[in-house]
Amino acid sequence: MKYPPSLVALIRELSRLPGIGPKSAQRLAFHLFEQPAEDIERLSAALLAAKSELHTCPVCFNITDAELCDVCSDPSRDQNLICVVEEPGDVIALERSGEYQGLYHVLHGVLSPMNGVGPEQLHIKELLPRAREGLEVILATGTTVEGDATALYLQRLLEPLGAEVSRIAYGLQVGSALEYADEVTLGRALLGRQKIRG
Amino acid sequence: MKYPPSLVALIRELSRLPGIGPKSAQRLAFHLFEQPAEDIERLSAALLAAKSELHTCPVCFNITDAELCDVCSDPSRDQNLICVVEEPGDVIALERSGEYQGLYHVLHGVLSPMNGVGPEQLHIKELLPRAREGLEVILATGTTVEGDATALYLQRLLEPLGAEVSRIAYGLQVGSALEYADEVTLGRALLGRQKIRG
Amino acid sequence: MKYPPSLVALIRELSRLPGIGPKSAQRLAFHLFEQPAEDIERLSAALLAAKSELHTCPVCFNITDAELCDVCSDPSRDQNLICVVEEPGDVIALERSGEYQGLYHVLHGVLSPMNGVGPEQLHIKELLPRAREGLEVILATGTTVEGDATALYLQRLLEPLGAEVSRIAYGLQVGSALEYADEVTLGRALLGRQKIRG
Amino acid sequence: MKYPPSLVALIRELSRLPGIGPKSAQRLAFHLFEQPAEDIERLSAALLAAKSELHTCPVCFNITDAELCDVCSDPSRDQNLICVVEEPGDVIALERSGEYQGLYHVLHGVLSPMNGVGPEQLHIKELLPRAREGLEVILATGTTVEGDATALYLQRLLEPLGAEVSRIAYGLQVGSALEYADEVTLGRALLGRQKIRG
Amino acid sequence: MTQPVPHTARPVRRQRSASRSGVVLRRWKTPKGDLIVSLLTPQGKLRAIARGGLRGKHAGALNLFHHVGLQVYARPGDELAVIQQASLEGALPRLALPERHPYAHLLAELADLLFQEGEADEYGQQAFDLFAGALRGVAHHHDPEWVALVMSYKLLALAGFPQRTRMCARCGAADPQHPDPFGGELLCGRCSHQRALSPSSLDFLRGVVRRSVRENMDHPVPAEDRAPLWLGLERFVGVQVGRVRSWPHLHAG
Amino acid sequence: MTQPVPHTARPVRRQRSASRSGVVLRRWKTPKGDLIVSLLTPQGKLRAIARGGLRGKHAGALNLFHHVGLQVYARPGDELAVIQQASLEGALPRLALPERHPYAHLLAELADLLFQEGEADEYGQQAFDLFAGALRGVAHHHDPEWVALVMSYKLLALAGFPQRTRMCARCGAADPQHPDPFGGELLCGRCSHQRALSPSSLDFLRGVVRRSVRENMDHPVPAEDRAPLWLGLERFVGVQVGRVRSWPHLHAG
Ligand SMILES: [Zn+2]
Ligand SMILES: [Zn+2]
Ligand SMILES: [Zn+2]
Ligand SMILES: [Zn+2]
Ligand SMILES: [Zn+2]
Ligand SMILES: [Zn+2]
Repeated sequence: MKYPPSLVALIRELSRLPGIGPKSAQRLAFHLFEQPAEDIERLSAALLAAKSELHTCPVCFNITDAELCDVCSDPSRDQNLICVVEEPGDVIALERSGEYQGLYHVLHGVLSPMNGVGPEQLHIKELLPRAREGLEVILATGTTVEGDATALYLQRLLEPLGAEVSRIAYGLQVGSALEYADEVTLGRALLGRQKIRG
Repeated sequence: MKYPPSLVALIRELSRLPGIGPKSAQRLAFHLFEQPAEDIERLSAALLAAKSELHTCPVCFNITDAELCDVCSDPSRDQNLICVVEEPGDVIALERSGEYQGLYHVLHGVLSPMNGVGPEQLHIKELLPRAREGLEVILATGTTVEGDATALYLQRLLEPLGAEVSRIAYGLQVGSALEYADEVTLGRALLGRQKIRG
Repeated sequence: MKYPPSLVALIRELSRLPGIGPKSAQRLAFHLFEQPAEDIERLSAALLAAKSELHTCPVCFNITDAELCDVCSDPSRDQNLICVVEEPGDVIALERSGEYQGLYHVLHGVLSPMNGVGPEQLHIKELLPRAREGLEVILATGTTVEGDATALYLQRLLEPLGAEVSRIAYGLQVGSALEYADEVTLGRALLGRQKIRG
Repeated sequence: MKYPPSLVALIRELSRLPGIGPKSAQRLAFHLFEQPAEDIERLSAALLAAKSELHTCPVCFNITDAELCDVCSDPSRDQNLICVVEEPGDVIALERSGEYQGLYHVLHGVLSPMNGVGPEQLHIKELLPRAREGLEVILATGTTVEGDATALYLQRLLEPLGAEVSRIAYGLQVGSALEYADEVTLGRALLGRQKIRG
Repeated sequence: MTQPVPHTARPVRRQRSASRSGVVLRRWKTPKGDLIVSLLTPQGKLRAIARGGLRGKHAGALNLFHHVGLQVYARPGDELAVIQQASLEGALPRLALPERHPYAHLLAELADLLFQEGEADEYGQQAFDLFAGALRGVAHHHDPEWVALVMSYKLLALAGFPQRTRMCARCGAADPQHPDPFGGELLCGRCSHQRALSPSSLDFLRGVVRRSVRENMDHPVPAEDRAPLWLGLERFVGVQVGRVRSWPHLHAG
Repeated sequence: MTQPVPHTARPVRRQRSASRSGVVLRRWKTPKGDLIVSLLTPQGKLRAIARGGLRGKHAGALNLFHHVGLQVYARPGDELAVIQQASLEGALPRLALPERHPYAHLLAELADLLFQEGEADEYGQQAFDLFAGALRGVAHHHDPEWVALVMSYKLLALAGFPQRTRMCARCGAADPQHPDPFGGELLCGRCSHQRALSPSSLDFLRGVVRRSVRENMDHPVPAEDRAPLWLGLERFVGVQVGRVRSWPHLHAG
């Protein structure tokens, strides 16, 4: 049996998406086949609209459909705080935590020489002009080796410019027992212990 | 922070897909944002093309883009064998097994009164005219209670029409040890034992 | 910090058990430490009692504490049916299925030359004298290549002795949809299809 | 078929162990049956020896076979640092991290009124006499609601006694990307950010 | 030498394991291949999830109408208990027969609607016994339709939805004998324009709750008189309990 | 308006997915019910783990001697790649036949010993083709013993273990014709007290590596002359490569 070319094409395009293997792509394709035409058209239109309307903010490199992103253009955000993250998705994660009221800077990656990513492949040169006395820069790259390397690299650049530089905390995730934490994390959690708030 | 409406719309559409929760939808949306415009356009076009070109075969209700599906229009397939399955995806699974050379009939579901599915919601009335003396109908619905009930229901209808009716085998999946099979399956595997091929 | 030797010894002995890694062994040891002394003594006694009282049945090589095992010594079991399995645990699985009333023969392994297991490492020579006209031998070794090879090997030996030889069924496990079965199993399930019971 | 009583007893005793369901207990029992008698005797002896020789240290309530535990009796450990943990297993986890050189105090639980655990069910009253000026107490109970509640309860008791009280850090576990952290942990990781070490 | 805190005083871990035994009322597949099941147990209804259940070792046991023993694991805050082990305690393969299958669906759907999760009241055991007996009857009795009718009325009454049969549902007049096309109970001759029910049907409706299952089974309403009883049941359930999707398929077999 | 960094410059994620296709050489069950498999692929040997493989949807495909396509996922630092998807690309059910099964084991065990993980050298494709062809031959050729003998010598040579056949393995004399009971190569008449090999056996040993598989297959050593060849092979492998557990079972079928 030969499959219809348009079915094959759809399965192929879907299986290019991250986290979607060939079997899931097939299941998705059959599911889409059963949906009303309007639903498919809406998905298709959403894809095209997102692609044509969205771009990165020229200041912080967050995703936006306006000239400046919603955070950069909000004067009520704390202008003395910039949180540096790897990816646009990290902005959403931090916003959802509800604990952060400052600005962002999205690097779009981490330093990883073996993957061909050096400082010039990231939005680092655009971060430096934002540094100044009185600014705190929170380095919130991941806690991987690459994330740590990127944070240390930035710290060296930012401190001479007068900014205060801090690193997001390592430690136990909330809701965990000690026995489920790995040794490296436990060691960091001990080192990073803080005076308790009474 | 307010997200751009076109980003929100894309995440919403993506999270309607089965198996894609809100977090995966968000990750997919950010991934798509980073892809070149051609890739997005190709995915979008594949969606529309699949929807407009594909329909069910009027004979067997498999998915096709032609008048008849590829199996129904292939004279080399065994015309005396019809395999009845629940979903179009099952056709692909059976074709991939390489063990089947007959025709198909896709019910598009199983009998499930509590979900509002009775015989008239399935492509059963179109199966009956295909039954005749000399035809073997293999009932390959799932091995659930609903799949069994559907098979028994079809057997009652098909046998008076002269067709020979058989059921796909229950038993141990290939590559399994007995201790990993459940009791119900083990019992069926014993009852269904077959004279060994020397 | 040095751990008390008796704690270390207990963790070491526990982590020898299959499926219990070093972390689980440690967790178990701490759990046992908190239990009342009677519980520990009961577990310890159960271990010693099982080891000293249990042995394999000289006829079928099932586990027993009597001269003959409970199946071999039960005249109401069907004496014309022997089910050949790999391990004593398989006997329990089959008994639990409630579908079997015959006798057993436990091989204590499968043929696997690359692991140094040939016919003489299994209880095969003790099976042959049990074969005779009128006996059905059900080969219920696993559905792996080794299980199949063992079944074929036994079939060659048993058929000349007049026994009828059958193989446990391959197929879909009960409760499964076709899309979750692998191709090999699907192919076998089609080949092994059976006339439906009306 | 009736199983030999000593087999049944062994399976029952094994299935009392945490994390070992009836099926695993059965598998373990069959495994033990196949082992040489010496191995079983060694396991049995290890159980009894551990139970008879181990007890809790009267100072810190860690597990020991001596009058004082190995940490309490080691003068080279930092006597000005006590780390309070829930369970003896937590001591092992912290020791393995290699980052800690102080003393311990094992509570043997956390406050959990709904499970009938109040301060008097824990080794809290024995902790208070250890507090003094110049001592730092690190509260390393789990990051659950109960662990937090226990930490806050202890902080109220310990501070008036002159001890400095700190809490193990909450944050991202090492090796993690932001997108895999939950919102609560992310919020805590931001709040707990620390001046970076250059 | 100090002994540890005795076991009874030790804090319960954040997670809880429990053994439950019950009959599968419904099962749903999630797109990921997990299986969510709703069971009726002597301790009330229970919903739980079997991860990877559709391809896993639990798929066989966790079939509709199976009586299963479960080991579940629930962490506080988790929406659904997770099934760790499942073993079959009883199956009724005859429920797949076309003349029986729809009645099993009706009873399971009704039970799923009537009993709430976590309601472990004094009627739990009774409800479980009644429902399990109903399935056995539908599987084996020569008249599965009658089993389903009797047991549906019994389940409704046990769940607190007994029909009023002594007074007209509209005006309250005594000894109503006519069907109520809207509410499914009984109306007096003045309030209804429909034909009165047969004497045996009336006797059934008035006695079904009070009489034992056995008594009810021994005195079936003739098959040709049952249509108004089914209609009344459907209306009554629709008004009092909620939507039941099995109705249209009851007589398809 | 600023465009994002082009895709090519984006950092690769910490995890890597890869597609591989190969033949299962060995499989081990872990006590947890996972399955570890060793495969020979055109890119070298690969070991990977299928979580829950023994009861999962991969159990069917991941059988001994199966040709499978795998989707594996390896995080740096992980000891074993994790199998995410497995599909069967070819099976040789006849390898379970008693007269063929032990030879398949020998070849797989040899291949597992001879090729190292991650060695993706220029011979990878050749080794894979040779081994896959060997299994096909053992499954279908009327003389599986001969296939196994030829292909074992071929695999050894490809892996860098060719036998010396032109000089006595002890004294270096030319044209040795006698078996070496210890090293498995050839000895001259002075160094050996054993009977000389048959002319066809000698011709085989001297030509097997240079000749094509087809040529070797077309000129089999008579079955009654093969015992010394097997013995020599066993000794040679034992000394040069390592322990092979299949030997004692080769002629059990
Ligand atoms: Zn911005
Ligand atoms: Zn068709
Ligand atoms: Zn016996
Ligand atoms: Zn101590
Ligand atoms: Zn009235
Ligand atoms: Zn020589």
